[in-house]
Amino acid sequence: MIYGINDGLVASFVLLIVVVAEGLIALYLSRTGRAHPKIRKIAGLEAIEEAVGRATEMGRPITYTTGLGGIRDQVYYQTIAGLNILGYTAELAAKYNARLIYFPYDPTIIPMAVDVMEQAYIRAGKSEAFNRDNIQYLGGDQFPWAFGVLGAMHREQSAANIHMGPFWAESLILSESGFYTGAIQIAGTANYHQIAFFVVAADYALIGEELMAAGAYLSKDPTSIGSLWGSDWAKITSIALTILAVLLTAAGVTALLDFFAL
Amino acid sequence: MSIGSISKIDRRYLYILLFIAVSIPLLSPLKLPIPIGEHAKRVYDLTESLTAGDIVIESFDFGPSTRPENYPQAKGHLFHARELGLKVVALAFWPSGAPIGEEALREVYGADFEHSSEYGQTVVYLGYVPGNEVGMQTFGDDTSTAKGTDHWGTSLTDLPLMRDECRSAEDFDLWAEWASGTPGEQQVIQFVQGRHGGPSAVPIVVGATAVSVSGMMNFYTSGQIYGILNGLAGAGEYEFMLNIGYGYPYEQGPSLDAQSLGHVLILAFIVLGNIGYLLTRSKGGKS
Amino acid sequence: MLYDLFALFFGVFVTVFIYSFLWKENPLSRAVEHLFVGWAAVYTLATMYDAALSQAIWGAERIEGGNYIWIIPILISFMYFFFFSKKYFYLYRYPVSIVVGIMAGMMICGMIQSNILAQIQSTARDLPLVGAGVWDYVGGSTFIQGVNSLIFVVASITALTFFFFTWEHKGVLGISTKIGRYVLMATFGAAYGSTVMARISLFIGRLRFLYETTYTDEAGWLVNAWYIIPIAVICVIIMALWMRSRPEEKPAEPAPKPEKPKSKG
Amino acid sequence: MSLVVKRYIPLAITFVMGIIMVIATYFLEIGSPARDATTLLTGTVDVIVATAGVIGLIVLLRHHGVNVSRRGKYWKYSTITIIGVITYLIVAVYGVAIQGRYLMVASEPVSWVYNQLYAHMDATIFSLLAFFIASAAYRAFRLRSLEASVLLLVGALMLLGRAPIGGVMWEGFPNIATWLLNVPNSAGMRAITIGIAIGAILLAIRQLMGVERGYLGPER
Repeated sequence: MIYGINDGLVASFVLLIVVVAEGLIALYLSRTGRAHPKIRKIAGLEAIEEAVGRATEMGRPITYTTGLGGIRDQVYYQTIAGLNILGYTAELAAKYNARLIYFPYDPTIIPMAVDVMEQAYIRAGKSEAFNRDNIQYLGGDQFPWAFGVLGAMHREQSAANIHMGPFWAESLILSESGFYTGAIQIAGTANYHQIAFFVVAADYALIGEELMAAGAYLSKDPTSIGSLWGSDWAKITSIALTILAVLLTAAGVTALLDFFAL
Repeated sequence: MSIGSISKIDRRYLYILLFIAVSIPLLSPLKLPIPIGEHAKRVYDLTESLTAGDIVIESFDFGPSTRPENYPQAKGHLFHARELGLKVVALAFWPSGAPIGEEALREVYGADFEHSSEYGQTVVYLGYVPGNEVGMQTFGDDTSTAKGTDHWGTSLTDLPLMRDECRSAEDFDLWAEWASGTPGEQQVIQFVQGRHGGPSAVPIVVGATAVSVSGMMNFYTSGQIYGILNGLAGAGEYEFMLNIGYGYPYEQGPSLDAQSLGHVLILAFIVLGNIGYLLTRSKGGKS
Repeated sequence: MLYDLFALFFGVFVTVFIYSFLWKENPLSRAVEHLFVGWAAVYTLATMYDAALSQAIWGAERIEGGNYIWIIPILISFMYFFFFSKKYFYLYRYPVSIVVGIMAGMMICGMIQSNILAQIQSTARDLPLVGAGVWDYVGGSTFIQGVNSLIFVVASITALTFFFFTWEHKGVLGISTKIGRYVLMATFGAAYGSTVMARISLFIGRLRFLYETTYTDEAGWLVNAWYIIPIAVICVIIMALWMRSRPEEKPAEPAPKPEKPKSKG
Repeated sequence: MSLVVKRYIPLAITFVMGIIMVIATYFLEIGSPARDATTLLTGTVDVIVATAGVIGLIVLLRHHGVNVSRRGKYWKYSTITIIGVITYLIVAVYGVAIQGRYLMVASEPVSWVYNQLYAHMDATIFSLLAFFIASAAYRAFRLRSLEASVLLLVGALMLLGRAPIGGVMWEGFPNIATWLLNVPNSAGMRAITIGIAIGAILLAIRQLMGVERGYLGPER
C-alpha cells in the first residue's frame, strides 16, 4: 500500500482522475455554453436515417441487433451503446411507420430493450404502434442466435440491417449473408478483432470508440457533446504521455516508467 | 460472359469451388511440409524449461464450436505437462468447456484417472468454475473461494495438491489458457496476472483460435503473453515438436494441406475479382 | 447403442441442412434453426441457473452452509418478473442498475490499468529506439529494431488521432489522421487475413466429421458417416424441387440496391 | 414521486455500486474483510440476473405459442421450437433427478445431448464462415481507393504468410506476415484499445450522471 492505494495501481488511479476530470470539465464548459465543440461527421450514424427512409419506401422491415450483448459481462458498455442507438432508430422507425425488429441476445437485456423502444415510440407520438412482438428472443447462445437472425433477415427480406454492440465470430456471418438480401448494412463494434469484418462486409462501419460516442453524437445535446470533446483531451493526454515516456526511455531516464509501475 | 462479369460471379459457384478445393486433400493427403513459427516455439520452450513438480493451470475456456482448433492444442500441452512430471490443475471458466476438459484429461491421464493414485497429488480437475472474469479474479486471489469442490464434488480440503500447494496465483508456475473469446486470455492478464506480480510471476501461454490472435498481439509484444499457439497451424506445429521430442502422433497433416488449398483458392478469388473490376473500370463501364 | 447411431444420423442431417442455407433460405434450414433456438433457450436457462446456484447455495460459506445473506441477491433477482406487469414494469431496473453499477466499477478500473496505462508502458518500455528490444525475433540488426520501434510509435499515435471527434481533420492533424487511416486499414487487413485460416479449419473439422466418423455396434455392423450424406442431400433436392413448384411462396425479388453510397466520413 | 422511484433511485444505485467497486479496487487492501465483501458483491452478479433466463424462455414460448394459435406466418416451425424447448427441459430435469445439483454441468444426459447433438449445429453454423470469408474477400477486396488497396494488399500478404504453402513458396512470406502482425497490426490495435478505453470510461460517466440518452436517459 503506497499513499493508501494498493500496489501497482497508483499511476492508474492518477490517470483515472485525469481522464474523468477532462471529461467532466469539457462537459461542464459545453453545457454552460462557454464552449461550442463541433463534432466531425460519423458516416455510419448519418446513414441510419437514410436506411429507415429506404425501409419505409420499400415497405420492408429493419433488423437490428446488439451483438452478443448482455449486462453481466465486461463488454456491457457496448451493449448500452447499442441500446442507445436502438432508441434513436426506433424513434425514426415510429415516425416513418417502418417496422423495426430487434433481436436481443442475452435475456438480461430483454426488459431494457422493451423500455428503450417503448420510450422511443412515445417520444415519436406513436405509443400505440409499439408492439412487444417485434423484440424476438432467440435463445441466448451465439450460433443459434446468429442463425436465427440470418433466417429472419432472409425470410423478411430486410431493407436495412443494423448491428451495434459487442460481436464475435458471428459478425461476418450476419454482415456477409445479410448483404444478399439487398439491405443497407450499418455495423459498429468495439471488439477490435471483429472491426475488420464490418469494414470489409458492411456498407458503413463504426470503428471502436465511434460506437461509444454514438449516443452523445445522435443526442446532439451540448452536455453529451461536451464529454466527446473531453475524450479528445484524454487522447491528447495519452499521446503526450506516450511521447514523453518513449523519449525519456530513449534517454535512459526511467523516472516516468518507475512512476507507472508504482 | 463478358470479361467484366468475372468480378460479379454468383457467390454459390465460389462456395462449390471452395468445398471441392478443401475436400481433395482430406480424401488424399498431399503431405506439404510445415514451417515451425516462433510463437509456437516459445510455448514449447517455456513448458520444457519448467522443472518436475511445478504447478501448471490448464484452463479450458472454449466451446465445442472451436474444438477443431483448441482441443488438439490443449491435449498436446497436457501430454507435454505429464511427460515433464508437472503438477496439473485443470479447470474451465466456460460451462461448455467442462465436459471437453474432462475428455482431454481422460485421453492423457487414463479413462478413470479421478480414481487413480495420481489424482489429488499431481493432477486435479475442478471442472466448471462460474463467474467468468470475476471467477478468474477470485481463483487467482484464493483458489478455494472460487470453487469449494472439484468436478465430481469432492471438497478441495481432501485434495493435497489444492489444500497445501495450489492456494493462490503466487503458487502458479504457468497458466496455459485454451481460449476462443471472453472470458479468455485478456481476462487472465487483467484479473489474475495483473493482480499478482505481472508476467514474471504468472507467465501465460495461450492456445487460441487464429481469429483472436491478431487482437492479442499487443499483449504478446508487451510480454504479458509469453507464447501463442495460433489456431490449427499452431496445434500442428506443437504436435510436430512433440512428435520429435516424445513421439506424440502428428494428426494435423491433411488438415494443414486443406488449409493451403483453401488459402490459394481465396487468393485466386481476390485476383479474379480485381482483374474483372479493373477491366470494367478501364472500359468506362459502371463498376 | 442405438442413440449413438441416432446422434450420427442427426449430426449428418443437421450439417447438410445448414449448408443448404448457403444456396437459399429453405424449409429444412428453417426447421433446424427453430429447433436450435428452442434448445438454446433451455441451454442458456440451465447455465444461468447453474451459475446462480453454485454461487449462492452450494458450498460451505453459502446458504447450504448456513450463510443466509445470499437470500438477498436471490430476492432482488425476482424483481425481473415485474417485466410482465404493466404498472410496475419499471421495477426491473433495480436488479439491472445493481449489475450495471458493479460492472461499470470493474470496467473502469480494468480499462485504465490494462487498456491505457499498460499500453503506454509497453510502447515506451518494449520499444527502445536504440539497443536490443523485444523485437529481436522480427530479426534484423539493432538498427532494424530501432526503425520498427519508430514505425510502431508513429503508427499508434497517428491511428489514435483518427479517433478525434471535435477537431477538423485539417493541417497537421489532417496529415496525421490520413496516416492513421492507412494504419487502421493495414490493421484490419492483417486481422482479416490472419483469420481466414481459422475459418477454413472449422470447415475442415466439419468435413473430417462427415468423411471420417464411423459407428460400429456390438454385432460389428459398421455405419460410415458418409453413407448417410446422400440421403440428406436427396432430401434437400426434393425440397428444392418442391419449392420451385410453388412460386407464390417465394419472397418478392429484392429491389436493386442503390449504387454503394460514397462514405461521406 | 414516480420519477424518483422510476429513474433517480436506479441511477443512484448504479452510481453507488460503481463507486464502491472503484474504491474497493484502489483503496481496500487485498485480503482485508472489506475487500472480501466486495469480492462477494461481484459474486452476486450471476445470482441477480439468474431469473432473466426464465423470462427469456417465457418470451420465446409466448411468441411461438401465439404464432401457432393464430396460424401466423411459419407457424409450423414455431411448433418445432416449442417441441425443442420441451424435450431439452425434460432432459435437463431428468439430469438433475439422477445427478443432483446442476442442470447443465456434470449431468450425464444433458452433456450427452450437448456434445452429441447440439455441438453439431454449433460447429456447422460457425463453419459457414469459411464460405463467407471467401465471398466477402472476393466481393469487397477491390482496388477501389488507396485505402481499400492497403486493406487488400495487407490481407493478401497475411494470407500467404499464414498458410503453410506460403512458407514453402518463399520463406519471406511468413516473416512479412509476422512483421505485419507485430508492427502495423499491434500499433493499430493499441490505438483502438486506448480509444475504446477512453470512450468506455466516459460513456460510463455519462450514464452514471443520467445524461446518456437511451436506457435511463434524460427524458423519463
